[in-house]
Amino acid sequence: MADKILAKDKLAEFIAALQKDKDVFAPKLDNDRLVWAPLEKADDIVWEFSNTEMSPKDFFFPQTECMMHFKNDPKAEDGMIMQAEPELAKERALLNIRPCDAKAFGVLDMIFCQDEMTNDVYWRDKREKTLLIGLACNDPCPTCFCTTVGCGPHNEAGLDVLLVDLGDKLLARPISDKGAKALSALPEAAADDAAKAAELKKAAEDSITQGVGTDKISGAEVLDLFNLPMWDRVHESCLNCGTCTFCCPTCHCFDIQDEVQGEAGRRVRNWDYCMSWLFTVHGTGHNPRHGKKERVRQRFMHKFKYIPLKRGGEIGCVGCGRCVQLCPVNIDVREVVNSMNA
Amino acid sequence: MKNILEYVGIEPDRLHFSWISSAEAEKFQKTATQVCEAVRALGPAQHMIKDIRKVA
Amino acid sequence: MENQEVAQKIQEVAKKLLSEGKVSCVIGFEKGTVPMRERPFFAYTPEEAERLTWTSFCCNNLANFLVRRDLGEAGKVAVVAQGCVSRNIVGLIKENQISREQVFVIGVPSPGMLDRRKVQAEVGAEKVITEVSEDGEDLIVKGKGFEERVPRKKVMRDNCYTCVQRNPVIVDELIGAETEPTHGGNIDKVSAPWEKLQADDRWAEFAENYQTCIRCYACRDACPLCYCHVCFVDEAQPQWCGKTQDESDVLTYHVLRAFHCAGRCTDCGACESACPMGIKVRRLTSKIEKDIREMYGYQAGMDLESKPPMSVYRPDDPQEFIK
Amino acid sequence: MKNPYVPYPVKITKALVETEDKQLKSFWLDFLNPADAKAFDYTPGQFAELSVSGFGEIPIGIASSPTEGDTLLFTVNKVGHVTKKLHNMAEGDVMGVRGPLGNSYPLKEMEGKNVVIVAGGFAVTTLRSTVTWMLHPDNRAKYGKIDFIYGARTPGLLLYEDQWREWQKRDDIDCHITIDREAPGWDGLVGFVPTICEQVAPKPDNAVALICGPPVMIRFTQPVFDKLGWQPEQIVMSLENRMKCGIGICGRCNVGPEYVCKDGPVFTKAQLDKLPAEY
Repeated sequence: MADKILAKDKLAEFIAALQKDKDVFAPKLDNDRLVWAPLEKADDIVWEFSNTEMSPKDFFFPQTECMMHFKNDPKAEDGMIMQAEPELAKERALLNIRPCDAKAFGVLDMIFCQDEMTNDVYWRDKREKTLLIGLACNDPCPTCFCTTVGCGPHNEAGLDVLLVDLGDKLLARPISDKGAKALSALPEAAADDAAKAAELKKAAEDSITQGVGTDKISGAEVLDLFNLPMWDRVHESCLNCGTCTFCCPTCHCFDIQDEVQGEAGRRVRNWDYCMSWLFTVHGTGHNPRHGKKERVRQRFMHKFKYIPLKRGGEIGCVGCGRCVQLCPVNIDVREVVNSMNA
Repeated sequence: MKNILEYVGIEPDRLHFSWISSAEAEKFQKTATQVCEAVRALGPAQHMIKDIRKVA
Repeated sequence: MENQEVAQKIQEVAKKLLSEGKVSCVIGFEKGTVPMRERPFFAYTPEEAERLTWTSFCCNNLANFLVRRDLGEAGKVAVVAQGCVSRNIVGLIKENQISREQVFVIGVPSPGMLDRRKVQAEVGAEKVITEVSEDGEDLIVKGKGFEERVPRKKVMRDNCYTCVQRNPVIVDELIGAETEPTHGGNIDKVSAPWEKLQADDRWAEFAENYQTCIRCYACRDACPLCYCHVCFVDEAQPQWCGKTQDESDVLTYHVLRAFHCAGRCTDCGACESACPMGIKVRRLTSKIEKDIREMYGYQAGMDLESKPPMSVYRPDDPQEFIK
Repeated sequence: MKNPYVPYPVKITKALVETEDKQLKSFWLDFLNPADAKAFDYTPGQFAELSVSGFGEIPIGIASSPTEGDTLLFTVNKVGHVTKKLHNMAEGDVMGVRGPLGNSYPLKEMEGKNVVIVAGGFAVTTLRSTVTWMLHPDNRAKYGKIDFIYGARTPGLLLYEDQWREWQKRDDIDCHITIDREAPGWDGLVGFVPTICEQVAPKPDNAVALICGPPVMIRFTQPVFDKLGWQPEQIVMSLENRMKCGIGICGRCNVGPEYVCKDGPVFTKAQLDKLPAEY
């Protein structure tokens, strides 16, 4: 599929076309915080930014999501029987999503939709009805390390379209058929536009100097990594809060709970986190991951050993650096992984 | 408790405290009536209400 | 004393304590991997003690790491503590979480810690800061294509500005000389903007303040008061508080947590520094502590002798609210 | 698209308190829609999420065998919020079943071999299913000698008495039912499960052992089998961990890279030896 060109002064048209049958969202500055918000007009688009504070995973996996409901009345004819929630009514587009976040959805697709039984219909429905238009990262942050975990500032995996900011215009690269369709009205890019984009890509990749090594982790036995003495120190300062997991684009653990109010009843899922003791505790009080050490170890082992082992080498981290920035005690994933890989 | 609820905007009349001995039947009856009247006068609570029928 | 000099002294004291076997561990700070994020560090050997540091970005409350800690062979650990942290240690002693003999307090008068969010806002939200250093009363903030001097005063954490006790209240070894107890702010005014509002506006402001909460519980987990084995939000039978993002569930958590801190909070600001969303968590606790000061004349953790107001009964306790 | 989270509606057709401490209660469940019964195609060793609307779900091993028809049997230990409610439910009440979930015992690989089944306490549930399945006329010929070793603290804590009394009468299975200490009226074996295993001394040649029980039983049974020359590949166990989704997503039941709910609950000892002991 050929690269296209989207001039910035033609954005209004492009957005309007998207809005015909889709709700369009984009990053927006809200009191110094960059958040995802509905996009009304092209002028509101922010072009210079590192990344949104939180990952956009809640578009597909909301922090609180009603899965099903029931009539809380055992005597009613259909009482107490669970009924699934309706599917997403309208299609959506996420504009200017960063490649790392899109890559994360690719990883999550492998986890949420594995086979006929492990087929998370709530995730799948929203994924299928959302167009992802990525904005390549030309100026990665010092906390970014995407290039060292199989991703990159211009990475295309998981996206429908990749935009590269060339100043007054954007190179628009169709990646999926869905993406090609959205770009069909645009003119083709000239060869030097593509060359310029390639240059930007190279420069962005080269600017990422700090990262993680995972070569030895992938060759090591689970138990050898699990029993490394480093775990005795890594967890010491951890508060066991949920910050790293909630801001993480690939963390996907959840809890399921029932709620009732009079005749209304529902089953909801809420984000949960492996740092919480409650997460794994048995009804008997026994807890397989009883301490801070076990829980901290789980998070890193899951992302850098268990997921790759089960998902064809794919690492459960995209190097977005959010946890590095937000961890209240600065537990830096790069340091942890490098000591795992030592 | 009363202060903090008031501080966040809950009407102070929704929370009442009283010492009533098990022997003070009449005081209990009076206080209960007063509490009911005070709360009824405020009408239904507007805050700290979770309505799963709405958010579902 | 400049922070760098303090850091040097902390290292010296720590090395001595560790090499003499007086403590099993010195809990202090080390340089973080990103600017303005010093992080808790646990030194077990004199060599490790060389990593200890002291800057204006030591925003965690180290008293938090004393509860249920393995005290090692020495049966004692040392903690670097400024005013608020020492008050929290006093609180932990009063609440029987640790005994005075088990902790060696390396006291440091607080320089007033700085708020990295304010620094970021000062240079512009979109700018990437790569290096921050201190030069007397100024910060030197560097990033791609810029270098700025920012006065410390401008970017001080709110709680440090209104601090009433910068000097440690219990000390085994004091680093540097005692300093002015305050930074000039009036702690009684923290909650004033809210107190002035009408009830409905108060609610609206309150809900708005916590609107971005993601319920990661970093505020709770960073707090040295929150040492309960099972927090009320984690209780399952009965479940006191729902787990959803519904406003009522989120706010129930915040009100109840704040309430559990009544008469115990030292306004150390660890909760606000820990919050990934920058929520003004102190809006609730500052009001409660103000009420405690007014009603009971008590400030948490100022000395080992006075009794916490919430755990004693006095005939002259205020009781106007009881009918 | 099938929604794997929505339970099939079922009706409790029979409920029975199984043990003297009233901690264990069995439930016989029938599908409200016959088509669901067909879709619920299970094998011994699998489990299901029992759903009580308004309270939640709990993962419970399936104690019935598909050879017994469409009615499902579950035996539930009263420990938490959901199980307490479930114990208070009566015949005729509607609830939900979601599954079948997880893998099953390696019935295919076990063909042509002798089978030793060791159960302690209420961990016998999925083993009841297995024995019933193997004893079915269609299946019995596929297996060699079957030993069934089952113990509980007291006679009143043994599950499925009618069932194993039936099995004791048969000559194609050797039942060794034991209790920890002598009790009035008990004329069977007395002694802990590991001790009985030592006495029965099953031979490892061309054999598989399925072992399920409380951790303490496993800890002391293991050395007995080791001494008899059993290899880790021959010993099959079933794990339990806290679960929610039951389909390998929600992240809490994993033991290393393996999800107990999806890759398990059945693992060989050889597999577990290579995994962290987070169970």
